[in-house]
Amino acid sequence: MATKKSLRILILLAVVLVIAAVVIVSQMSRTKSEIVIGVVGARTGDNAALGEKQANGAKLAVEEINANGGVRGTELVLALEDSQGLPAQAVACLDKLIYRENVLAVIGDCQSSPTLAMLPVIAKAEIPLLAHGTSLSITQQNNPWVFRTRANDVVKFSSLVGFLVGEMNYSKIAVFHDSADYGIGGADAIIGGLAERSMDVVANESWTPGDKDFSSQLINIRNTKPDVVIFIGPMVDMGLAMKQARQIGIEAQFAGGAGIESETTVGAAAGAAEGLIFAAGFISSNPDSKVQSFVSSFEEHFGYKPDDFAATGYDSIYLLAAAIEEAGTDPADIRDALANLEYQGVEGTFDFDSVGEGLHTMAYGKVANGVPTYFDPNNQ
Amino acid sequence: MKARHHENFITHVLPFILIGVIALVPLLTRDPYLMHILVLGGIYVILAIGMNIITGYCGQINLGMAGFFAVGAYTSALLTTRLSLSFWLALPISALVAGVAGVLVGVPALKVRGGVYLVLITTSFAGIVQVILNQWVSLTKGPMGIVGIPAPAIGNVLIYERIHWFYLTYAIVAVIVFLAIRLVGSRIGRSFVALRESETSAQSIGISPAFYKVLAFVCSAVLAGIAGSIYAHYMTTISPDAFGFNLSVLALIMIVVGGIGSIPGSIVGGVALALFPEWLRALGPYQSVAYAAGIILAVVFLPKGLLMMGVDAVQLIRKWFLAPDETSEKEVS
Amino acid sequence: MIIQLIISGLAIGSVYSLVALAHSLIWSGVRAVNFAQGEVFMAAAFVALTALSGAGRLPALPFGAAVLVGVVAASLIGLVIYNVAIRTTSKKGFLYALGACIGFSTLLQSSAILIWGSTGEQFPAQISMVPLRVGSIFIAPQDLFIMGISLTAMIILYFFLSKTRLGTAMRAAAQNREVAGLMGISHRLTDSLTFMVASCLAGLAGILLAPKFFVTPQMGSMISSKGFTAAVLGGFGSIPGAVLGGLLLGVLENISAGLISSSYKDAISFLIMVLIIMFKPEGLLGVKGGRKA
Amino acid sequence: MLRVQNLTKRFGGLVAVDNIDLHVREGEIRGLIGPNGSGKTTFFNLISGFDRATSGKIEFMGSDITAGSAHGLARKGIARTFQHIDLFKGMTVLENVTAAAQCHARPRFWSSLLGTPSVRKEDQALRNLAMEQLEFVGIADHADDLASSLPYGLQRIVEITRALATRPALLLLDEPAAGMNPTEKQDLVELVRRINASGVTVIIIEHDMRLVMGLAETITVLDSGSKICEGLPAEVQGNPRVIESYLGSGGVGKKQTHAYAAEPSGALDVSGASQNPAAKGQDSFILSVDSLNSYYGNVRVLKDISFKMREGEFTALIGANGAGKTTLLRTISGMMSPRSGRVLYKGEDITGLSSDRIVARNLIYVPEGRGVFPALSVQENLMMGAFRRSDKEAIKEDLEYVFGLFPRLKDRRNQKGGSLSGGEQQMLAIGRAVMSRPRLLLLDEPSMGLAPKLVDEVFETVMNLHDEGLTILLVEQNARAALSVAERGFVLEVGSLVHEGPAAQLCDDPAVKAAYLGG
Repeated sequence: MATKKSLRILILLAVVLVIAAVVIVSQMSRTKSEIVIGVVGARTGDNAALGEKQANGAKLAVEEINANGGVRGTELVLALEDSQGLPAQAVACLDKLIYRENVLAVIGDCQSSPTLAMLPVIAKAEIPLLAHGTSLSITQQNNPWVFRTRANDVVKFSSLVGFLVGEMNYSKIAVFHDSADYGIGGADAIIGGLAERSMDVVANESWTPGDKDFSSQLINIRNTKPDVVIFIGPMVDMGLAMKQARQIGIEAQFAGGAGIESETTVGAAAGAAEGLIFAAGFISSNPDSKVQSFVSSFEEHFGYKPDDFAATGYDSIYLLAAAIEEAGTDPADIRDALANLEYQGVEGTFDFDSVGEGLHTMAYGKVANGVPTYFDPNNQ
Repeated sequence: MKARHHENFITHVLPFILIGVIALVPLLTRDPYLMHILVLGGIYVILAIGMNIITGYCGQINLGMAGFFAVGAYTSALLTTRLSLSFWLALPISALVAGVAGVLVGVPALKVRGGVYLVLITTSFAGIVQVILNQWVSLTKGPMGIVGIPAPAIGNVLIYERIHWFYLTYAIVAVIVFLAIRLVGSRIGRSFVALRESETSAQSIGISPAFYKVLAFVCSAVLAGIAGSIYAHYMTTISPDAFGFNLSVLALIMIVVGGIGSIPGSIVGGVALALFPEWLRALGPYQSVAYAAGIILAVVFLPKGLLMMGVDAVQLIRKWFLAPDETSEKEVS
Repeated sequence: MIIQLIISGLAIGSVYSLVALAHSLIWSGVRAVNFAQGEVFMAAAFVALTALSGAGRLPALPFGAAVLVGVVAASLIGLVIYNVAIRTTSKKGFLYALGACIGFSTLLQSSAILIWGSTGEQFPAQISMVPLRVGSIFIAPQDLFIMGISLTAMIILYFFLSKTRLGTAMRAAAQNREVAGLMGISHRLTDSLTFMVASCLAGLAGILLAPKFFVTPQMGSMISSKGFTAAVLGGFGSIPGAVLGGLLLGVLENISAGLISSSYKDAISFLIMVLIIMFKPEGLLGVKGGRKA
Repeated sequence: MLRVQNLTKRFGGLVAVDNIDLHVREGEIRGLIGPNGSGKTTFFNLISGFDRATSGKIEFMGSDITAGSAHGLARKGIARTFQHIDLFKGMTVLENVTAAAQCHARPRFWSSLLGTPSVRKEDQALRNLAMEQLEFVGIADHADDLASSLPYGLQRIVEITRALATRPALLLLDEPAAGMNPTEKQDLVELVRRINASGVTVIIIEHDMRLVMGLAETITVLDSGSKICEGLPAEVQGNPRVIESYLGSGGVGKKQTHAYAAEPSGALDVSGASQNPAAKGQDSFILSVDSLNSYYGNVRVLKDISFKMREGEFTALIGANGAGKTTLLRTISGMMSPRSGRVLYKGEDITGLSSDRIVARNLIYVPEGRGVFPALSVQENLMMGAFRRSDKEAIKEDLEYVFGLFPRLKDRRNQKGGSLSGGEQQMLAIGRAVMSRPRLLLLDEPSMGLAPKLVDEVFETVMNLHDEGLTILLVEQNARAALSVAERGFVLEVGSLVHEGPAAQLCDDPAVKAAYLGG
């Protein structure tokens, strides 16, 4: 009967299609000969900028390492995937890297929620993940394969508070943060840090990431007459917030955590960022020779100054290279090597603790003439 | 009479063929990457069927699917993490809650005159949901999202492996497809289509627009809720940014590409939109440009959707190869 | 305090008005909706920025010229969107137009990322950053600048629509397409024209906000939906309504954020949308029982 | 069974239904007739709950249904069809009818989902019921065809079947015969009789007088919203008020002589081309239409229409509504393209050209209902008429000329078009047409909805234009008025030209009356 025939043909057609799909998806598996490191990060979508910097930092590191003969004589190869900053996509990227590209280890994602989604996959695949999200919970899933190569929010902001109160003797501190994990986590850290000194913030305002107009919140802050306003949020937002803060006449000292000194933010602040104090693992004007050489070669490669994210990507690759150099290409060995590694990177000294936190100290900087400068309060 | 058989075949047999074929993939490969894509595909299929019921069958354009999806996902996540209910209890409850949300949107939607306003009001709903997810930190943990959502268990076997999720998802999909076919084939489905084709005529034969529109909203919301619940437990972690406007748009694109007002079309659309972007990964930086271009082409050039295009192709093949057989049939009927 | 909020609200509001105008023009003229308006907004800002800073062999242009370039680019994009996304799908129904437009917004956004990168760029401010102080109120010169330009644009639009032959033709076609045809006015012409004019407005809005905001490929997404709310608030398809709706939305948003909570700012715009659609679908200045939207 | 008491419906200023009383006996067939815009369909909408009455009361089988909802009334037993066919196009015929058959069934959501035996049995019953209806009507063999694929006549029947499937006590038929061919009409009459015989009361709106007069025992005539007469077909046909409401009042009869004396003075040469009186003498046809066939969907509205017009002629095209007058003008002016046949304008084939191209050739159409741009000022409206012209000076002159023709417009030049009265709008529409320098002017129902005095005024101007040498094709329902001004007349009946002759003769020709009122 007619339908029988079309049925047969349809099944045939469907089967063909599915096979085709499977083939296309499972094409281009890599040979295991080279050392492949996966990079997961947003390359499209709202946070594409972060992913781009992270990737560029990693690219630079790989180039340098290969120029010096690679690791154990074999070249490092990067496999970059776009997570769009979305958890489900991040997992897809990770899968592709692990089961297609046969990566030895993965760095990324530069945001927290995609990173969190990746953790179970990592635990199952049993390869090291050098995470760049700063949300505290990432290192609290007791996942032995996770190493964080950026200072988490608590470290970053409690030390910032320590610096502002301890070294600079400010007392009336206002915090203005976005309502995303970075902002909320940061604000908590600051309030916690102040609580240790039995102090509290004079104002605690927030904005929704992507907001363009902050006047209403800033007016509330202005009315509390703070000494310092700490900004925490997406780079662009922070810049706009600072600019508008000055525009409505807030004269307080501005401060913030890593990222706030980025060209993006300072540019968006259009002058308002002048004199801004920030705490970061990485400061591009850090006189340290290692940092300087990184900054100069990064700038000539990509045409803009590296920031936190770039530096993290850069350090992560070097950390892996060191670990592989020492332990070979067995993931478990690499993990153990990382755990015991002590390494001086552009972000500072890495020394992974039991949960996999790498950075424990911060450097401080000040924006002068639009450029972040390394800042030592003692010789001011 | 032949036309009728053909119809019957497409609406009642084809969907299960499609699911069956997908279910056979593990025989070819159990590669986790592909499995992940297909599980997402399965979740999309459920979403697409929901979208098709409200938009494809009842003709009410709904760009708020992400909202219902999120409601389902969060309800399930909260019930299992806070009250440590089992997935099997959380799933129906989250479907129910999403259904209630469906009423909340459906009732105001009744007052809306015309497509654009409906789009705007449903979009706003999804937007409001997302703001709540971001701001009601004490409940939703805000933008950090909810971590460590437990895996469902069958007996004492945890559904953890990708392959298990694959089978679980498509089992659920099969059930939903079965029910959906029943629904759209029933007098209710008939009333939906009647409303889509002409609200005045529908009223003139005693169909209450209010009742059936809200019902359609609820049905699609429930399905979106189920999809959300599965998503939450599969990803084990959820955060608001996963439920943005793009997800609602995705649902729309899925039915346009797969086939509007067609259950098998929803299956094709859902799976296709899970696979398509992965293929494009090969293009590196150009992937999203190619993706967008693909969407535009699909919308402009295959109004009937991939599925019917395939079916037409089959018809053509039959015309070419089985011409004699054709004629003999005419004699019969 | 309140006054401060109102003033900064008016500044952003005047930009909402421009986008709302774009939406309303297209609706009243072509009975279509351009869901890619936000990306037109974004593209114009980028093009103007490139023109301003010069690219490759191209010399850097003065601000005025750069604005012109950006606006022209916007109108061309609008033309393409109409001919590819709207006209081809007009027979198939709204659903398809919607899909095609959304495709376009993705296309424009991802192309922008390819061309200008995702890090975004600062649009050099055209006027001083120093706030004017009136009593306890601070006014950013930039805000005045934005309000001024938007106002001028609206006046120009008004004259175009009411005093020129083409403008009158556009209005005629908006009121009765068939009869307009009988006057020898071709629909293809007026429709394309409407889309181009609307895109000019959206583009101008983008360029105006560029110095205040930061120019990123994502800057359009939120603005477009705010534009919708503004247009609906004023009465979808009503030109004066769009202007009023925009200003009102800007002020409402700011005040509510200032007095209630800033974190629910976007929710408020969404809420306004829902309430208006439900209880006053014809908007503030729309015609009661006017054509369906 | 249906008892309507001083029912009134206002739309803003317009009174669509004006204080109507109507009693319909159980089991009767009631005819409802009246010229266009007399409020028949609005009346149906009120009874069937699609519109809310402004005042008055509707009783159906003893219960007050004035505030009933449309779907509620359908369940109560009032079924209807629509003037413009409104089937569920995407569904098969059977599905269409089944959807109606489930009118009295509960949704039964869960059982439907699970497909319990009981619900299956019920569904089968519904389908059988639908099938019975299809058999009763005699289109069972189309059960599985897509509704939209059927020929127009059949679609009408399907719509009636769908209404029947709700098992109504009262059936409202809105112009069921529109667009049907004679045989189909015969079947329809027979079908309605059978439906009625099966115990269904029927109210039928129809323009085909022969049909409705043959079918209904009692006929109610509406004119501009109010009931002007009710009685047996014969009585109604003889009733002078009815005849007047259809054929129109005497119009500007006094002008007739003038109309014949009309010789193009050429004082102001509107057409732009020089035009000597002699031109009328020679065989120069400005417009010749041959065997034109136009369709709306599957409806054949124009049937092999052929006629010719000479330069400078003033021709009236009359006929009852639904005769295809407007369709003919729309086809000539390029707003719709014919299925077959040709339109020659000054020897050039303009068939299927887009309307703006045809306008460029100075063939101007003033549409039914005037099509004034409501939100444009009077002057802007006029300038739109000159959209294609660039000769500023001449445009100014013409503007003054138009203001000369219609002083009222000059006074209101800055008012919005929408704020004008019906008559002024008509003048504006004509003036706008003049602005585009017509060579041939197509006028569609200029008298529609105007008070007699205004009708005269409008027709006078039209005549003046003609005196100025303009060629005019006038379409009118108001036959008498039209024929009183025109030189020649055509009579159109259901899509074909049935009579042609000098206006004066047609005026008293009984055949014309027949074309309107049948019998």
